[in-house]
Amino acid sequence: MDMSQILVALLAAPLAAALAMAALPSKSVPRAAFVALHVASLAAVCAAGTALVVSVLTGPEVYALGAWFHVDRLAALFVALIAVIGTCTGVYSIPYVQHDVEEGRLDPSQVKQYYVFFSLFLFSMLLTVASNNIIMMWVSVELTTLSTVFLVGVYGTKLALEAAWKYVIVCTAGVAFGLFGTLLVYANAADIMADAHQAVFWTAILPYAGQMDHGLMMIAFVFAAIGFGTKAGLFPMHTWLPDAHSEAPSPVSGLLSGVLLKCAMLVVLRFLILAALCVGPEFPQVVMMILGVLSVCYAALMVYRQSDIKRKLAYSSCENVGLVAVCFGIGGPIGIAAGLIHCIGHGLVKSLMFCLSGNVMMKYRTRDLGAIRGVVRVAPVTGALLAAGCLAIAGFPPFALFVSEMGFVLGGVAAGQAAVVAIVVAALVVVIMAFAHVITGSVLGEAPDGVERGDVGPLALAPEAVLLALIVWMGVAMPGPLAASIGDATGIVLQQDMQEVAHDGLFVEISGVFAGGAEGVRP
Amino acid sequence: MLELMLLSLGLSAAGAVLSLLLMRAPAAAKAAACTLGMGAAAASLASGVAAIGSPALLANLGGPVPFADLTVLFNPLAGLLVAVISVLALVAWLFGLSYFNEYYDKGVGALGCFMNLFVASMMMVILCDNAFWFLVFFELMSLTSYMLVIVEGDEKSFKGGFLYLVMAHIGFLMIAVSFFLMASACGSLEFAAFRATAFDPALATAAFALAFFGFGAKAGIVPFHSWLPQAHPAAPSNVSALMSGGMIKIGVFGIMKVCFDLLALSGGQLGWGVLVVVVGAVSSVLGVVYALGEHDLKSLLAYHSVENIGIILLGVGTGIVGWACGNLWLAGIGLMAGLYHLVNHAMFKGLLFLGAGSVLHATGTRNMETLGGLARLMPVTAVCFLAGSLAISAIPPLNGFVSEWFTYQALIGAAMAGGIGMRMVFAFAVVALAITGALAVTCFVKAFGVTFLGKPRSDAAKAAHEVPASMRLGMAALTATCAALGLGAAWFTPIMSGIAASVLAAPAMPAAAGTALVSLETVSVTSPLLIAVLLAVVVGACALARNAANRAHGLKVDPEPWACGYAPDVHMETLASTVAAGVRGFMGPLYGIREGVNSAGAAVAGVFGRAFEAGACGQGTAPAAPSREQRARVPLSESVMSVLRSVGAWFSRLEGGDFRTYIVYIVGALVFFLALIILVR
Amino acid sequence: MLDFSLVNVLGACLIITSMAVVLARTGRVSAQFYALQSAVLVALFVALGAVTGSTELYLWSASAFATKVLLVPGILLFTLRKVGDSADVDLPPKLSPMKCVGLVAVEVFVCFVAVSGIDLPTAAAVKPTLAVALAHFFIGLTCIVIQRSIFKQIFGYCLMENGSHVALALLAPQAPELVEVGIATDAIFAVIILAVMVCRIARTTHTLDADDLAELKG
Amino acid sequence: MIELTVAVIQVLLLVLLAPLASGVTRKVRAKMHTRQGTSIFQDYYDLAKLWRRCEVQPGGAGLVSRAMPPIFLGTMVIIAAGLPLIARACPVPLLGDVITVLYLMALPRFMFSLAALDSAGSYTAVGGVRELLLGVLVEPALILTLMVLALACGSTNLGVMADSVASLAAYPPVAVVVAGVAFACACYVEMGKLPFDVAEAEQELQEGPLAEFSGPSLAMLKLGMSVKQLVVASLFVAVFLPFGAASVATPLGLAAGLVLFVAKLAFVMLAAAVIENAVMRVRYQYLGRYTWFVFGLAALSFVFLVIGI
Repeated sequence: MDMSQILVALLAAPLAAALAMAALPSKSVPRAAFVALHVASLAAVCAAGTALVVSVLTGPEVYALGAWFHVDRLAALFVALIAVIGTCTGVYSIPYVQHDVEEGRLDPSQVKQYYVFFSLFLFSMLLTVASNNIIMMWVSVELTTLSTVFLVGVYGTKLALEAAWKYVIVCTAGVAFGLFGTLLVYANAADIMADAHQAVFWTAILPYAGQMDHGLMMIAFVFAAIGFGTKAGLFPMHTWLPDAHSEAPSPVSGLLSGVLLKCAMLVVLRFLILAALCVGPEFPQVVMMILGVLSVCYAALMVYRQSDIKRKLAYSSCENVGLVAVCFGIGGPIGIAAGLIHCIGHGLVKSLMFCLSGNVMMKYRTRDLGAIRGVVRVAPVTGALLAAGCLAIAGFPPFALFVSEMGFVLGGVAAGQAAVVAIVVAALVVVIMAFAHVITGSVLGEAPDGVERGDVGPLALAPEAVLLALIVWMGVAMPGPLAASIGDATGIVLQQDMQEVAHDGLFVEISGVFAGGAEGVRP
Repeated sequence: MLELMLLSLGLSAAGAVLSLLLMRAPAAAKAAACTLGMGAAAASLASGVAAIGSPALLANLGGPVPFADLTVLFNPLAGLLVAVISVLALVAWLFGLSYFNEYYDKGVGALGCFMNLFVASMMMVILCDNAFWFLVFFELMSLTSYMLVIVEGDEKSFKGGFLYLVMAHIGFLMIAVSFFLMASACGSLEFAAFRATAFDPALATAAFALAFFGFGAKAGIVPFHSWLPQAHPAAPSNVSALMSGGMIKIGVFGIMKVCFDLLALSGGQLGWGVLVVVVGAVSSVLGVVYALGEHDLKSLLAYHSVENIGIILLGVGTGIVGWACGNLWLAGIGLMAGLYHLVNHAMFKGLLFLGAGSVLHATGTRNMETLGGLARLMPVTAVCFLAGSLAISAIPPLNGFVSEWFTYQALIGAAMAGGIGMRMVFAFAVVALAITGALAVTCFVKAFGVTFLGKPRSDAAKAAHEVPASMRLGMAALTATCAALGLGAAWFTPIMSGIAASVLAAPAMPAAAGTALVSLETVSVTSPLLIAVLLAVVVGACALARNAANRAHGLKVDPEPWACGYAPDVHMETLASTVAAGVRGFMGPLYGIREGVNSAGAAVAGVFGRAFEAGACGQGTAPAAPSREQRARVPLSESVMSVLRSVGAWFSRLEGGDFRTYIVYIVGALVFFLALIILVR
Repeated sequence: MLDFSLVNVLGACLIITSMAVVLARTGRVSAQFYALQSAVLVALFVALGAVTGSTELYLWSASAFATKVLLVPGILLFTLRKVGDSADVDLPPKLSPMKCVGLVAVEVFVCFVAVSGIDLPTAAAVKPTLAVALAHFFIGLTCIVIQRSIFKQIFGYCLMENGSHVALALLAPQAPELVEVGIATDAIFAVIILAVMVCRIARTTHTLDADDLAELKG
Repeated sequence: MIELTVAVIQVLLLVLLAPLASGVTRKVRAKMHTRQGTSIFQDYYDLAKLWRRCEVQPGGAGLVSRAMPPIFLGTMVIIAAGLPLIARACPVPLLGDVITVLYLMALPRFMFSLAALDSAGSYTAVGGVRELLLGVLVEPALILTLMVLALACGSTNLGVMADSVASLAAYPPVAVVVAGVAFACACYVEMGKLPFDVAEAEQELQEGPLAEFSGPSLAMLKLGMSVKQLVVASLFVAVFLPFGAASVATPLGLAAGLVLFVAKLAFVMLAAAVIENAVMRVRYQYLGRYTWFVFGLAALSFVFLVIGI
């Protein structure tokens, strides 16, 4: 089958599933029907996504519907992320929703709402990463907000509704800035290009980026960085993030934090590429660096002082996105590659952690870390996974985030940004302290009375196990195709020939360090 | 004319010496000081008037120090200032003939001596054309006026005097630094050398800014105004008139001299003018807002000096803007408006201070709340004070209106000529002037109404009597001057225009035709004389008709006002605070600014105070540092954690739960980065 | 040039109507003013279409008429009926009308200064309107920030959206219709979702006061 | 010579029409209250009767109280003579400057408030102070709107402004229109209509500052206040609605201008009367909100002027 058809199918499947579920009445149709459709949607996304990613990584870029959709190797990484994490959290959703229904927290119409918007959410994220039309890109980012509002507020409690309202207001307001950035880019390109109709396509603008007006492009990039940065959760636009993540159902939190933030980062990256071609890399890098460093420092402190497990994780997302931004701010092949690896690694780790927090909440019925003690005694598998997850998110080897953080340090020092590296590393130490507290205080210790012993069901553990395996795999020995595609994606970001990037002496050296570091910790 | 000036200085010196010598005989000392002072003032008035119409005269008088000759420059601007101060001095001495009787037991001899020296030093500051001597006389002027402030000898006057001395020295230092900047760049202390040098723009701007704030401190512009309402009321009223009407004008004169004269070759930067206009606008509004809150008649008048200096600076600033843009009309009209208001303010403020002095003389109090009903007992003073109030409120056809009219025209003309930024600045200035004008009306309704109208609210007020002839004569003279400057504006305007032209070294702008005042660029005319004639005719006709009706149908006097059926009572009367409270209710934000300025001032004073204390106490009294053992007991990790926690808690306040502030953060981030773009480019 | 000045005049009318939306006492009046403003917006599109000769803009104006003049106010009025007409009467904005108007004036000015720094050939003749569009966006933000009633905050979103729409029309008059449809649909969905949220919040918390939605904090 | 005639006609027109305008306003109020109301000529009867009454002065009052009614009326008459009402040009250009007019308006206000303090009555004084404060509140807005118009027309002379507005040469148009709205609001305040009628304030302060006047003085003052309302309304008509005023001083054009002016003035006064009866009376403390809002409008018009729309 033609790859562009697969791309269309990839986009259409979750949309169709969502529409189909929306059409079914919630009262009379059994929940199993929704679950079945949900699983079908996940399966389609997983299968089509895998096929597409494999094809793009080994072959040419894929276009669909004229030039409206476009998946290059950069986007492919994110499609893969959506497919993997979407599937995992989607599968995890089934026992989670089951549990909530049994607890009486969700009624049938809310279950339907959950599944409908879950698929729609997947669709909107796929649309975001696959869009080539920059205005559609904005529309799809806006759509991700709209499709997740009811997921965040699905429980219908006052706090959930409050979180949902804040989420939608802050994000629509923030993302609207992105539209202005987009429009400025479009108007600028339309003035230069012979065919103004082509000026909406990112790939069409790219060759003309160098001729655009410098001042306008800077303004456009600032608008885009602020606008899409809101969605990505960068300080000081991150304010919706802790509220939405903490009130949403855990799988949704995982998907929001693991994937959505990264999709927004991809959009920022797309604009960064244009801006760097036009005004040179320094200005966009400074912007990213400022946003990133502020995010890391602020969020590290907040991670440290939070006692609500999901808020803690949410701030940790902010911190990690900040780190990604710092990596992009450092620039150069190593910085970009580290940023991309961090995107993937953090996506996996954070969805793992949110799913585990879901397990913990199923057992303890609270999110207060003060009340959560001795997880490993109550639910041994969950506890073990949680400990591993905490270590992973704190950036210990042999997990994926260690690789990217090492890359960040090396890249930063190589780029002469030692001061930034020192500040960020200090903040990371605070994060390590915070998660060490989680391990010592909550995973270990005596279990409180009144908590039923015994782990959650296997269906609620399998996705986490898969995720952890992937994390370790990436950390220990990065699969060759993945490493190569990260190299290619870095080439796209830097707009340099991939071969040239690959042969850049330092890059080769650092890649060796990645591999060697990973080898070194292998038992 | 220089000879006349020297004669005047000599008479002043003689008056000072004689007054001091006759200290034991107060009446003789007073008579000697006043008569010789009046003679000096008359001589200097003549020389000043002569100088207005003559070309500039530069003369070297030699001098005792080898490195700086006493050079004088007698140009039309200096002539104007000399004339204005001479008029005030003349009237002040005249007023003093009776007024100083109160000071027989407070050292009238010293008073006469210092007042003579004060007037003479003001003249010398104006004329001096050498940086060293300028500073010397400037300092002498501050010192002698300080002596005059503390002549009352009570706590309040010492406090006001001290503040005045401190402020005057801050100003003096800034001016000195400014002059030395210029002197070191051109290698001479002669102003002639300054004006022949084209300074580096950055140096010129620094020199201008320093001089502006230095002279501004003398003039009482807003960040440096706090001394004015404390020092001026403390001095004898005729000295207050001389200080408020005359001395603070020397601050404005200094600003003009530095900008248009000393920096003539290197100056004319738009930013200077904008600075002056903005400071002027702020001073004018805050000055009148402060004034409204005052119940002390002389403090109120002193605050109005802040306001009027603001208005003068609006004109001068517009002049600088026009000069910088090469818009000769704007430069001429703006400067002319400023100069005209300078003269006017000297006249009506002198008049009002003399009026306040008369009230003080007659009742022994300056607190308006305890006065009232003086109009019946002191009709001449009341009429003069009313005329001054109308003039300072810029009500046509008196002189305040003329200069404010030109100021408005200049501001609107500047807005017409300028771009976006200029339009915003000048709209701000126009609105500030409008608020000022409206508030000034309120303030003087309060000042005049509460003091002179209604019924007496205290025994002192009931026992008031009209003041002696020499005091009445002094007030009447200034009233006449105010009226003349208003009604005869069409004749005075060309003179002012000529002075402005000489300052700018440009042809004079026509600003009057026949009896009309003309504003060319804003295509408008007005005529105080016509208004006066029409008012006289129409109001007179109305009054005659009404009186005829009264005669035909009767006119009775009912002793008590209507009070809802109750017996009227003194406590029912409207007090000054009533008026102020109303304004306070509506102008809340302005009062907020005022409080902010006050607290900022207090904070600065506190810092200085603490620094002073620290310096005085030395190192011995520092609190004992916690011992090493005590500190070691806290584990490092614990302290780090507590620091992290408290910093985190502080940061977490950023996320207070209100999502509307979150949106503001986003906008803030945007603004920050857009500013970064501007910085980068 | 008269044509472009017509566009600019309509732009100014947008500002005035949006102030009316922000300052209106009740949600109903706001909705009516919003409809009026959208009508002005449609007129602006038509005028712009006539001036630039871009046929897409006529289509835009048609779709804007359907969605913004009819649909959105309809949805909002319907929502208002559901939550009760008087639900937001006792929730005055955080800022007095004068400060609000002053703020708007400052925003318009700042936006104009910002826009005047941009040199885009497409936007040269319509700079005031572009400033208006940008200012509109910030007026919407202002509306969100100063309103206590969450229902009124929807209007803030709508105003921002209108601002973006105008900017789109000015800067990208030749953009494919599908883009415009996408944005318009997006906006409609956003309004629907916000309206549903308002209904749910009103049902759950029995208030529309944004100050009550501040329990989740750092 | 023709200019002088025009000026005299204007003065006579406004002075003679003033009681009628206030009578009509009362009639409108009565009709809106579904009452019969007094005759529209009632004010003439009142004035005539007051004129023939014996005057009673309060004991404390002096020259200021005595001088105030003539000054009030006289100043209004002088202002009326200078406005470009029936022709586009000012009949007496020397009186036609905006700043002059506004500062001339301050004279009666000054004297009015002083007279209120003069009689030593507490009620009169409070009313007088309020009148004064209202001036403070409305002045900035008035000046700013007129500055907008001055910048749009290139002159501070009312005649030039009127000419420029009438020939649609005032640029930028939206700024002028918004300024017009703001000016209309400011004029409404200045006219002393509800809810801004602090000077009258019958209910709470029993005719406020007028309490101590009687007989011919009161008649003159009442007439002056009615004339002031008309003068302020005419100021608005003169600069923002100059359409139809004679551009050339031909007798026919002037006659047409006169008729049109009366029509415009009637319209404005009727509109004001209707508004006055449709709004509620607000507490004096809240007036600041309204006037600051007007100032906000004025500021907006200025921003529009600056950005050129």
